[in-house]
This record gives sequence, structure tokens and C-alpha cells, in this order.
Amino acid sequence: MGERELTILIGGEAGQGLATLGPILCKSLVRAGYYVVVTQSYQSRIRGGHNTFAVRASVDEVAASGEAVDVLAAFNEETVGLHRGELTPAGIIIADGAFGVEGEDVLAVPYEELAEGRYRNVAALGVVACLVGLDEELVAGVVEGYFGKKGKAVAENREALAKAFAWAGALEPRYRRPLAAVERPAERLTLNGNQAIALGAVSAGAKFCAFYPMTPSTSIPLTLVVHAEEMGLVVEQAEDEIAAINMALGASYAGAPSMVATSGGGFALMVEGVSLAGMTETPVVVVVAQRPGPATGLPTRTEQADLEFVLRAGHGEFPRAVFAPGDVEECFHLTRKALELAQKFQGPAFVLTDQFLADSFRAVEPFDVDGLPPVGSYAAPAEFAEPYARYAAAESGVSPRLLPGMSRNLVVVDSDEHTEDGHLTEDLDARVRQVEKRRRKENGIRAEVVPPVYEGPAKAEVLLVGWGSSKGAVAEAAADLGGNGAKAATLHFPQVWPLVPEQFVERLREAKRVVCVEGNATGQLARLIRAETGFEVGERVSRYDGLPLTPEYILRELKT
Amino acid sequence: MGERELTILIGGEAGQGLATLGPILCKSLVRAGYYVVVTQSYQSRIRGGHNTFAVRASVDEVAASGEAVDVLAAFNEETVGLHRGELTPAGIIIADGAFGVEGEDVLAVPYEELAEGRYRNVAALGVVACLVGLDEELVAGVVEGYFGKKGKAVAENREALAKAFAWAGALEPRYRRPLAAVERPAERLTLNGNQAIALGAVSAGAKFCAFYPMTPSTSIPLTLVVHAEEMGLVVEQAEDEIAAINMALGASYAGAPSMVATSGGGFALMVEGVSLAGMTETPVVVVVAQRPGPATGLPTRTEQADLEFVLRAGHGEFPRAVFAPGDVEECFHLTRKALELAQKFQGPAFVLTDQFLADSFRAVEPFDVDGLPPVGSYAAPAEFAEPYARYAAAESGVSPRLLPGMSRNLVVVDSDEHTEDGHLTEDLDARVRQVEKRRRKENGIRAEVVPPVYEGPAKAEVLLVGWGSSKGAVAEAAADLGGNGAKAATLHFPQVWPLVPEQFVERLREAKRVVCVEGNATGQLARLIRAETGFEVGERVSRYDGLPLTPEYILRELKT
Amino acid sequence: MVKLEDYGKYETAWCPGCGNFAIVEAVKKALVASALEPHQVLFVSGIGQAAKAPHYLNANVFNGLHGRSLPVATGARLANPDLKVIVQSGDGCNYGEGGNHLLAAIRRNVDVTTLVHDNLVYGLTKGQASPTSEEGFVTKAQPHGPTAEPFNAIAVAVAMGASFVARGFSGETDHLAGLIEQAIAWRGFSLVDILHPCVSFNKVNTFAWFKKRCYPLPADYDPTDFDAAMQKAYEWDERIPLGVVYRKERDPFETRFAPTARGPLAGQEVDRAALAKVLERYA
Amino acid sequence: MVKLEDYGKYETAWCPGCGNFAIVEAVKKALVASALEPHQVLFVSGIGQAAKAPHYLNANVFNGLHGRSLPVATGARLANPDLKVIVQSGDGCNYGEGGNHLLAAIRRNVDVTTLVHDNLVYGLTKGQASPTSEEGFVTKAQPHGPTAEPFNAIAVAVAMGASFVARGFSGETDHLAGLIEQAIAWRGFSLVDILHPCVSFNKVNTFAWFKKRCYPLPADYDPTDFDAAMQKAYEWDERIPLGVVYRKERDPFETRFAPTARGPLAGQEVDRAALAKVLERYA
Ligand SMILES: Cc1ncc(C[n+]2csc(CCOP(=O)(O)OP(=O)(O)O)c2C)c(N)n1
Ligand SMILES: Cc1ncc(C[n+]2csc(CCOP(=O)(O)OP(=O)(O)O)c2C)c(N)n1
Ligand code: SF4
Ligand code: SF4
Ligand SMILES: [Mg+2]
Ligand SMILES: [Mg+2]
Repeated sequence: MGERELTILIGGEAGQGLATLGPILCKSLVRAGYYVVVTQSYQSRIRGGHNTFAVRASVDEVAASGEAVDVLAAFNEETVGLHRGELTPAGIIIADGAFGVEGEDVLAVPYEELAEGRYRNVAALGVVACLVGLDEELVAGVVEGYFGKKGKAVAENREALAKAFAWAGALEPRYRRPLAAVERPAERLTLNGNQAIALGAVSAGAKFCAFYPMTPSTSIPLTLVVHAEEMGLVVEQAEDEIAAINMALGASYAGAPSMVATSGGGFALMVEGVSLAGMTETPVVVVVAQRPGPATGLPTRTEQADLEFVLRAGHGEFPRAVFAPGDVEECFHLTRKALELAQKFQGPAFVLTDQFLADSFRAVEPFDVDGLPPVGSYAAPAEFAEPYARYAAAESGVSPRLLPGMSRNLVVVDSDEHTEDGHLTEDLDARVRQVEKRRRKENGIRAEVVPPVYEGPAKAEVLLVGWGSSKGAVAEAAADLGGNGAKAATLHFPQVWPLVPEQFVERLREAKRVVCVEGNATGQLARLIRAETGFEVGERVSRYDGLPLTPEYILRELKT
Repeated sequence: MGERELTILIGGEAGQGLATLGPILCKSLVRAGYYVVVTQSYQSRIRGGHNTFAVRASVDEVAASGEAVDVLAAFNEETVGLHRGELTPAGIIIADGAFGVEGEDVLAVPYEELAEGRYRNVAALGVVACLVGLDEELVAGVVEGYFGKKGKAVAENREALAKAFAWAGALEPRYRRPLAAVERPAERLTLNGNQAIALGAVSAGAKFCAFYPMTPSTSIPLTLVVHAEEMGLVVEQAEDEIAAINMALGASYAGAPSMVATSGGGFALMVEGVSLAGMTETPVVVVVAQRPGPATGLPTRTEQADLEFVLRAGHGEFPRAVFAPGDVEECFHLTRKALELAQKFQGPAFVLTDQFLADSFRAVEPFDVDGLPPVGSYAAPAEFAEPYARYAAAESGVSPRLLPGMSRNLVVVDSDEHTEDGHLTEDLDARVRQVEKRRRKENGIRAEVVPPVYEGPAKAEVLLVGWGSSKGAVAEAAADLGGNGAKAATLHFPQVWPLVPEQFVERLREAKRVVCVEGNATGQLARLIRAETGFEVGERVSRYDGLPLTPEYILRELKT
Repeated sequence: MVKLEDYGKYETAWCPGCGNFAIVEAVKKALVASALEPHQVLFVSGIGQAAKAPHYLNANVFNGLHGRSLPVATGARLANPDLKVIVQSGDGCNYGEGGNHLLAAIRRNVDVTTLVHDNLVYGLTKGQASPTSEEGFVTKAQPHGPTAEPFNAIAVAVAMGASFVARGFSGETDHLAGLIEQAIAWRGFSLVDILHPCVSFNKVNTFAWFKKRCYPLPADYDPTDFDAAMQKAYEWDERIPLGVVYRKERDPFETRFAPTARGPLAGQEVDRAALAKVLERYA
Repeated sequence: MVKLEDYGKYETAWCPGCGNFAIVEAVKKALVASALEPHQVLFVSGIGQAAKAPHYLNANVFNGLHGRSLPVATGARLANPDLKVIVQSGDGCNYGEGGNHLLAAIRRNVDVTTLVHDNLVYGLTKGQASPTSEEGFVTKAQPHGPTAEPFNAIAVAVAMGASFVARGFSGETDHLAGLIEQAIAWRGFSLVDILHPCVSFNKVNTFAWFKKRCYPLPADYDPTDFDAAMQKAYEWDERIPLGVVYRKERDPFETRFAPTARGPLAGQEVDRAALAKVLERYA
């Protein structure tokens, strides 16, 4: 027997190792067969402050994090004070005996006896792992994977782990919170959203990424850097975000499927480049990892307030697609789709994620590497009219794209309005033809829209509408409402532009009560839905305190 | 007797002096008591190409330019070929005899005899002026105003003018197209949209402008430069647009009412700064002079395609106001209003103009300088709680703003989310309070919205909806429809954000046919109206060839 | 009389051992030595660890965007020439994202003191190479070290004829305070590149590394000698000179604008008579 | 054999008498002398009169945004190291709006030839001061002349140890063609600042003004001598040296990226076996 589900929250200062231990714990849980959903909360500083790494581990598939804590691993005293209130009735606190924290629910650990200073982290991991019922060897394997197999540190880590398991194994049952046993499944991956974006991009043939560091996007290029050599990628830190997107456009023009990743303020600087991508019809994937604004805002927190900004970014009019992955799998697959669309329709495609999803580790079924459909480059088409004209007014709006230097054909692209052969023009008829040509691409993009997903009974009493990273929380809130007898359903938008009303408007109309759940203050998706369908969403659940939407939060707000 | 209205089109190459002669002709017409509407069309080059300066002059008040030409003054042969087709049946062509252009409608002028090379322009002006019935002394006075009263050139200009008047005065009546006589009115101003924006800003107390040159916005700072010393303004050309807006924010923080002026691509670079203005609650007026995009597009032409872009520019959520003047007077008064709102609600306020309006000279009733209400700075309020906190959570959302260095109180502003005293914070409750405080300012801004103007009978059969520079064209198209017996009305939006549905939605609902007239391809105002009211505009008239909307264009499109 | 305490004591978000602490102390000392009161001083900063510094000082603060402090400072100086404006930001802020503004500020000779907290790394974003990172400086983003040569701000500033160019080290706090005081007193643009250890992300250019190399420019060093300055600008690997490397008087930027001569723009009302005259010209 | 005619003849949007014409001729000559065929060459430009130049040449063209040609060129070089990449843009583009990219390109030593058409003015926007405009250069935007000192690109580039720094003059077209040819052949970043008259907006630095001052660097001038280069960088008012001012070999940027060694990235398919291995590491 054991728990079907547990939330383990590790709390402490920046620099105490949460960012290392957390992922090790996750990977161990995933290897052991559990599902996990991670919420990381940290501050814009390197040492000190208060950070948490919360893992919701479950026997059953879960997709959202919860607010209640079952196991609180406190790396400092402050953590106990801050999070004790979140403990479930049976919850326990694991804290260094030296803190002198008292209470029925406190397990005071004699870390001093278990390990030397720098290995105490691993000892803490061991205690937690043991108490939730993980296998020592399994955990040791994961630790080895992180720290390598050789050197003194490895042996010391192993020893600390062993001592911790031994000590915790000998505790009274009341301190144990073992998860119910599951059969160890076939191998699964432990990935967070940003890793999945990076890997999705690589799998789709991305070959170039330029970036300027910005939380919470930086782990995307950093993941690409790790695999750059084996996967034949060029990743370059640019002097600023303007350079980053212009480099990506240069690389893309020259044939490398290209991307940039940034966050709000950095994206703001890329806006002129986005318009350039639209005008020159150069493929580029732009990942925007949202955090609370305006300006610098809360740089390490989460929000969903850049939807309208990204949607309208850039002067002038040109087509685009905007994806908003709802989980780690969607991060992988929608980034692939963004790359595909960017190449196919020759322009910018966006992936809108946020800090919560970026840092949220999950258990992911392995991707079928050989089965992944190849992403076309759509460059160098077999047929085109001679003499070659980069912007020939194709019926589909998609002109034949050749690569410079790959043939004797010259590829001329221009940020000014241009003739079909790419040269700048003041001919206003040519202008009209190009505007209309570019607009015709919208039809193709529309035809490939990933439709919103409706789940639940038809004609719902309550329909929760959401987009992006709140997917799991919204689903769980609806399930909870359903469990209480309400006819509750959800409508999740993995793609927020273009919207194809026929795909969903009936669902909105037939529901009794429609609530748009968004991680912003003004209801951006709700406004967009109204603009595109005329349907006015009656109610909104908004969150803008920097924390992710949770099922509990949604349910609380629904009541008020 | 004479014509009630005439369109005079001067055409030639860049560098032939159209940009000087055109305004002289306008000012002469205005001084003589006529109304004028100018359309300037030019290319992105300094010499050569084909430019036109068209003046619609009228005895009655007019607000739009037309397409038909009554007097075509051709500075080169090409002009004749390009514009002959636009001539009204009684239209005439005034061309250098040396061109050898033939035809009933051609007045071949022996410029060689009238003046030496560099004075031929003035001679051409003289011929045109004489034929449309202007007084020689009046024109001479205007010429003097432009070229000064002294020096050899003045005498030569005067002589050329005299000879031209003498020559043209002796022509047969069939070449004359005199405007009907009007009483010379009290003094009026001849201003184009950009001059009016600059003067409006100065009159409202703008003290600082930073800019980076960009057509068609550049004449705003250039007008400010002309008056900088007498009006105590600091105008600085920045190293780029990012610097421009950040300088303006620095100056504004330190107490100078500040502005920037740019066009699409330059504005794209300012977007991060806009968000900074929102977060730090620093007043700034941002003038965006639209031209066709994306990217460099058609740099010297006109369009209205940056409405949504400006509206959503900047990451995160913060209030703003967006004005869209419809004529030169509105340029003046709405820029004043933008300054007022920026100061009062402490944030960015936008003026959205375009190349057509920027360059369109009109006759303007003099402003009542002493009667202009002073624009408050709203800085240094008399009352605030001690200790001073820049972001104290005022009920109105508007916190007390002091100026640094002006008292012993310290003024701390931050692009991070902050506490009430302006210091960066990771306190999520403080975050929520500040988000809500900033949002409360929306109410104040809403309360001051300049409402859309409805003209025409209630329950119109056709309601033409427009915004910004198309005001005159839309009004005239409706008048034309009305003249043909239709119950036609117009709804003009001088302010496009926020929209207050109660101010206009009934008008939309009660009209039989609603047509949104916009200088863009996708119908941005129509979409915005739907987002804010749910009302779907059924029909659109779009123009995106780089030319301004004209009554004729609208009527043609309405028919199809 | 202004005292050190007037500039307050704050809790910081910095790592224990960080060089930023000493820099803030030096700044306070310099302000006191300059007899400036908190409300007379405006600190402008960007984003980064260094850019938090103004929050730990009792003064006016405009903490703006990453890389954009110089334009903000320039605008503020123009609007109120009575304010003593000091920029505090990192090497990434000033030499990376904000490079173009540094060039412009030097050319303008705007009377702003710019303190670049130079830790040769991007601290706040967790240790990527900065423009000053040295060859072979391995990071998660640069597994083989930076792909570009380090930016030599001193050399560029001197080559451009910047009006005041100095280098300090957080470990020589009194010396640094003296430099900052001179920079504040300087009429025109002053750049002080301040080397400091980042204990969390720069394990190469540590306190000891700097300590071993840094030496004060000798008393007979002539900072008005351009050639000597150019030479000193390239001393780095073995020995790093501290002090005022170059100095050249030029009229500050602000003097080119007539209205600033009349004091803060904020107080200057619209002159209606002048406005009427201006409008008259369009009649 | 490639011939001059292969690079075509186009109508331009330039003013008669503009120095840009001669620059385009010099570029064509240099390309022919370099035996480069049109499809092997990529011109990247920004926005301005100079930036139109690539439209008047028969080659691949990426005419991007004002000030942003260097990043585009850098990306293109990385994606296809077989392309000969040449940037053509104005002084405003490269030293004004794009200043930060110039610094970065020099530091990276990316193998791109940058031809700066330097007319000391913003031509296309009708005559405002540019970063290189001299003191007292009166314009409608600068009625008392520029508010900042002129930017000395040569001095900054040399001070930064740029790998190839040269100056040409449109009026010495053959000499200029030779410079461009050398710049194209150079492995690494090459900057050629090309003085040229703007007949419409620069009435000070006219053809005659340049002609009177410009002289070729003597045959015995050693462009590898840093000190000499620094000295030449400041010659301006009376005499302006033309030629390669400074040269220093360094590995080009592209060599730091393993995948570029395998040729254009465009041809490189996703290695599924490698991908499987990569994913395995997350299990
Ligand atoms: C436009 C923008 N891009 C990126 C960032 C993210 N960012 C914050 S601080 C920083 C680098 C800081 O480095 P540095 O200026 O050297 O300061 P340090 O932290 O080392 O003191 C970056 C890239 C940002 N805030 N804004
Ligand atoms: C972002 C942006 N800002 C401003 C402009 C307007 N603009 C076009 S060309 C130019 C200056 C051109 O000067 P320079 O680079 O010296 O080229 P020149 O015309 O003198 O050859 C400017 C400011 C623009 N196109 N884009
Ligand atoms: S990360 Fe480095 S620079 Fe930042 S506070 Fe820590 S030690 Fe200082
Ligand atoms: S404006 Fe100047 S640079 Fe431009 S084409 Fe004319 S002469 Fe040449
Ligand atoms: Mg740093
Ligand atoms: Mg120029």
C-alpha cells in the first residue's frame, strides 16, 4: 500500500542546491514509475532569498501542481515558517535537527552525523527519497548520472546517500510517506518545458539559434548548446536581442532552420526583426517565455500576459502562427510544428511558454525518434519559373524559395516593398500584389491550425477555457467540479493564432457558463475570442501574482 | 465669378523644388481666403523619380483631397504622361514650352524668356498663381517670407514672379481657371499635420524631445528644433530609437514633459521603453507616423496599419491612451490632450498619424493662445503621505509624483515590480497591489475619452466608420452618398483606445449597413470594435497601396 | 554636513563575498567626500546584479532597463542640470546590450559618471560570458570559452578621446572611493571601470587574481598624455593599472542646449507671448 | 571567367554626382578581380542611400533593416561558410543605429567585408548629422552643428585590434577597388570606411574637399605596426590617409563552430541516431 499521490516541497535559499537536488529527485521518481509535475519558484538572485522546488508525484497521470504539501524538506528554518501552513494534516517536515524546529510533524535529521558539509544535500535527498519509498540503488544511479561515476565526490555522495537511507529506513512508520508501489515502466524521459522545446527544435532540424540570456528562456539555448556538436547546431550568444533575431534571419535566409528564444523585454527588442521576417518572408521560430511585466517585472516568476503583444508585434501586416504549449509534450511537438510552419509559409512562427512550464519537469513517454515525420525545409523547390523570382506571386502566397549560393540563381530579398524579383520598388501596383500574396498565406496557415481541445460533456454547465501552461490546472479544476456533480468541461487552446471560430464557437455558445482562465489581469484570450467570434466570455479567473494557476486557485476564484 | 473649387497638381522630380513651391502656393491660397487640402506623394530618394504636390483649393470648407485635377503644373514631361488622365474635362496643363507637349489643354510656357534657370520655379508658381486668380502682391509677400527680404535672389525672384504674372495675365481666358472671389478673412495659419503636432506639444508645455530621423515623422522634431530656443525646448537626435525613448523617460522623470516621434520600424525599437514607461509610470508622448510596412515597406507613403501594434506594444499589462487625429486641428489639440493624459495618468500616451496627414497642409483658424487651457504637470502635488512613496496605492491609481532633486524627498522608480517606495521587491502581495493600482488608472483614462463623432441622420442606411487621417475623405464620401439620396452617416474615431462602447455601439446597431473604412488590409479598427463591443462590422473598405483614402476611392469600393 | 549614515544601510540580494558590497561602500564614501546630499544625487541603473546597487543607497533612483541606463541618465541631466547623475551597472549592461549608448555618451561628453561594475561575467543570469570575459572562460553557454575577443573599454574610451577614463578595483576600496570622487567632480563624461570578483560565477578572475595584478598608477603618471594612456589601456595579463588613465577637458554636452542654462526644465512655464509669435510665423 | 558585365548595369535612385556610383564600380571591379561569380556573393545591407547599392549589382542580396546588416551577415556566414559575404551600408547605419553590432563584429572577427559608405551625413532622411559629421556641420536638425564629437571608426577599430581596417575614397576608384579586393580576400573581419561626397546634403565635405586631403599611404607604411596605425587613425583635418591602415591575423569567428566546418548547414539532415542518443540522456 501507500499514497497514490504526494507533494514534496524542498525549500531553501538560492545556492543551497535545490536546482540540482530537485531534478535528481524527479528523475528518481520518474524512473521508479511515478508521474511528476514540478513547480519551481525562485527569486532574481544567486544566493539567499527563498526558493522552492515542489514535486507532485503520483501513481496516476497528473498534469497540474497542487498547493497542499505532504513532505516539506526544509533546507533552512525560514522554509518551515513559510510553508508549514501548506502541510496536509498528515504532512511531515524534514529539517536539520540543528534548526531546533519543534512539533509533532517534524522529523529532525542529524545531518551532521550523516555527512560532511557539501554532501549534506545528498543526504537530505536520501532521507526524502527513503521516506517516500524510493529504492536506494535507483536513486544512487540517478545521482551518479548527474555527478559522474568517478572521483572522490562520487564515493562521498554515495556514502552520504547510504547513511541517509540507513538512518531514515530505521525511523518509526509515522514518518514514512511511501508512494504506492507501481510497476517500473518502460523507460520514460524527465524533461521540463524548455528542454522539450529545445529537443523538439533539434528533432525538427533546427540548425541555428542566436540568443541573449534572459530568464526564463535561457535554458532553451543552454540545452541546445549541450547538444550542439552532436547535432550539428550553431548556437551563438548575441550582443543583444536585436542582433539575435537578425542573425537568425541571416542564417535562415542562407538555409539554416533558425530560432531565437527570449522573454518579454528581449522580445520587445526583436519586434522590428519580426516585421522583417514577415516582409522578407524568412522562416524563423521565436520562443517567448513569459514572465510578469511590464518592464523587468518579476523576472523569475510566471505569467501569461504577452499573448496580445506577441500577436500584434511588428509594424505592418503579415501572417503568423502562435503556439501555446500546455504541457511538456506539447512543448516538444508544437515547437516542431512551429518550425514546420515557419519553413512552409516562410515567416515567423511563435512558441509562447512561461516560467512555470519552462521549469516544470514531467515524466514524458519517449518520443518515437524514427517515427517523427521529417520537417521539410521547403527551400529549393524542384519547380519555379525562369528567371527565378524570389517573390513570384504564387496562388498559395508561398513563393518558391531558393537558397543563396546553392545554384546560379540569385536570391534577392528586401525589407522594402519589392518586385517579384526582390528588388525595392515604388510601383504601387506591385505593392498591392505583394500585400495580397503575403495575405494569401493566411489560408494555408489556417488550414493547419491545431484545433482547441474540448474535454467533457457537451452543453457543459461550466466550461473552463484556457491556453498554454494552465492546461493541467484547468483540466483538474474541471475534473474536481465534475466530481462534485457539475457538468464541467474544458477548452484548451494549444494554438492561439490564428483562431478558426468554427472549431470551437459552438462549444462556447452551448455552455451555460463560460469562464476564461488566464494568467494575466486583463483577459487577453477572452478579448481575442470576442474579436474573432463576437462571443463574450462572461467570467474570468485571472492570476497575476507571479505564481502559476493551480486547480485550487481556479476553484477558489470560481466560488467567489 | 469663378470656380468654387480647384485641384492644382504640381508634378516633377525630387529636387525640382516642389517641396518649396507647394507650401508657398498653399500659403498664398490660404492668405487669399481659400481652404486647402494638400496631398504630397514622393519617393524614397533625393533626386529624380516622380513626386507630386496636389492642392485642393476651395471657397468652401473642404477636408479631403480629390483625385481629379483641374490644373496640372508639370515640371517635367513625365508628369504630363502620368497625370493627363486625371484632368477634368476643362482641366489645363501648364508645362515648359521646351517639353514640346501638344494639345488643346496645354499651356506651353516660355520659361526661358521669363526667368533664368534657378528662378524658373518661381516663374512657374507665378503662372499658376495668376491663372487661378491670386493677387501678385499677396504671392510676392509669401515668397518673401520664405526666401527672406534681402539679397540678390529676392529681387530676382520678385522679377520672375512679375514677368510670370504679366505673361499669364495676358493669356486668353480659356487658360484661366480663377477661383471665385472670397473676402480675405482674418488671418489663418497654413499648417500640415506634423507641424500642428509639434506646435500642439509646445503649446502644452513639452520641453524635451529625443528622436532618430525617420520618414514621415522627422518633420515633427525638425519643427521643434526651429522653435527650441524661443520656447525653451531641448531637442536631441539620439543614436537610435531605443536611446530616444529612454532619454525621454529620463527627462520626464526629472520633470520635463517629454515626447518622441518616430515611424513603425523606429517604434518597434521603442517597445521595450514603452513597457518601461508603463511600469515606472513615467509620462511620455509617443507619436507614431504610420507608413506602409512591414519592415521598411514604402517609406514615403501612407497607411493605417499600426493601430493594433501600437495598442499592444510592450510586454506586460499597463494602461495607455491612443489618439488618432483626423485633421490638422486634431493634430494640435489631441497632441495637447496626449500630453495632458500622459502627465495626469503617468504613463505613455500615443498619437497615431500617417504620412498623408503629416504632409497635408490645411488652412487652420488661429489658436486662441491665451485661451488654451494650461496642461498640468501633476508633479509635485501639494499633499502626500510622509514618508514619501512614489507608488503609494492611491484609490485613483495615480500615485503622488514628485521630481528628484526638487525637495529632500527621494524619488525611487523601478522597472522591476516594486514596493510603494519604489524599491524592487519579490513580495507577491505587493505585486498584486501594484498591478491593481496601475489598472485603476484605466478608469480615469476612460472617463476622459474623446468620444467618436457621429455625423448624419440617425438610423443611417449606410454608416461609414473611420479613424485618423481618413476623416475628411469619409465625411465627403458620406456627403456624396447623402447627396444621392441615401441616408448616410459617419462615425469618426479621434481616439482609438480606450473605446467606450456606450458612446457609439447603438449607432452601429441601428445602422442598416456599416462599413469600416481603413487604410490597411486586415481591418484593424473593425476587429477592435468587435473585441470591445461584439459588434461585427459587415463591410470594409481597405486601402493598402500606399496612397491616402479619397472620397472617390471609398465610393468606388462601396459600389463593388 | 552629510555623513555616511545618510546614505543608509540596506539588506542586499548579493552573494556573500561579492565585490559589489565594497563598491557600494566606496560610492558612499565618495558621495560624502563630495559633500553631496542624497536628494541631490540621482542613480540610474540597468538590470543585473550591479544594477541593483542603487537600491542599497539612500538617493534618487531610476532603475530602468538592461543596457539602457546611459540614455536615461542623459535625458535626466538635460532636464535637470542641477542633478548629479551617476550610472551604476554591469559589464553586460554597459558593454554588451548598451554598447551603442556608451559610444554615444563618450561622443556627447554628457556630464554623467558611469560606474561599470566589471566582473567579467553575466552574474544575474547565472554565468554566461560577458563582453569582458577572457579567452577560454568556460561557461554553460560558452563550453569552449567566448567566441569573441574581450572588449577593452579603456582602450576604446581613450581612443575616442573620452574626457575621463579610470579603472578601479573593489578590493582597493579607498583608492576606488578616491577615483569615484574625482569622477563625480569631473565636468563631463567620466567612465570608471571597476573590476570586482563574482564569487558565484567567475572562478578565474577572483579576488586573489585581481589583487595579484592590480597596482596603482605611479604618482608621476600623466593622465593627459594620450600615448601613455593608450599603452596603459592594454596592460592586463600580468599587471593591471588602477587610477585615472586618461583625462581631457571638453565642454560638456549640456552646455550646447540653451534652455538648460536656465536651470531645470520642469520649472519653465510655456511662454505664451513667445508661443503667439511662433504661431504667427505660420500665418 | 567572370566579367564586369556579369554584375549588370542598373538604373539607380541616387542623385547625379553622388559618390555612391563610383563605389559600386569599384566593388564590381574588385569582385571581378577576385574571380567571384555573382551567385557566390551575398550582399547584406541596411537602409539608407548607401544601403541601396546591392540593388545595383547582380548578386545575392539581403537588404534588411537600418543598422542591422552585420548581424544578418554574421548569421548568413555561419549558416553557409561558402558564401562570400559583403556588407554595404552608410555611416548612419554602421556607426549610428548599428554601433553595437560593429563592436561585436570586430570582437568576433567574423569573415565579413564591411564597406561603409561614409558621406558624413544621413542622406536618405535628408541631411541630418551622422555620427561622422564634423563639428559645426549645420543641418535642419542641428542648427548649431552636431551635439557630439565625430565618431572615429578607424581609431576605434584599430584600438580594438580589428583584423583589417582600411580607408578609401570614392574619388580614387581604382585604389578603392584594390582595397576592396584585399578586404574580400582577407580571412576575418574587414572594415573599409569609404569617404564619398553627398552632393545633396553635404556641402562641406565635397569631392574637392576630400580630393585635396586624401593621399595614399606610402609604400613603406607597415599596416601591422599598431602604433603607426593609431597615429594614422587621427590624421584628418589637413591630410587623410587612404589604404590599409591596420592588419592583424586572427582566426575567424566561423572556425569556432564545429558544424560550419562541414559546409553549409542547409544540407545537414537531422542525424536520427544522434538524436536518439541525446534523448536517452533524459531518461
Ligand atoms: C532586454 C533584456 N535582455 C536580457 C535581460 C536579462 N539580463 C538581466 S541581467 C543580465 C546580464 C547581467 O550582466 P551584467 O550587466 O554584467 O551584470 P551583473 O549581473 O554581472 O552584475 C541579463 C542578460 C534583461 N533583463 N533585459
Ligand atoms: C529603425 C529605423 N530608424 C530610422 C530609419 C530611417 N532612416 C533611413 S536611412 C537613415 C539614415 C541613413 O544614413 P546613412 O546610413 O548614413 O546612409 P546614407 O543615406 O547617408 O547613405 C535613416 C535614419 C529607418 N529606416 N529605420
Ligand atoms: S552572482 Fe556574482 S556578481 Fe552577483 S551577487 Fe553573486 S557574486 Fe556578486
Ligand atoms: S542624397 Fe547624397 S548620398 Fe544620397 S544619393 Fe544624393 S548625393 Fe548620394
Ligand atoms: Mg557582469
Ligand atoms: Mg551617410
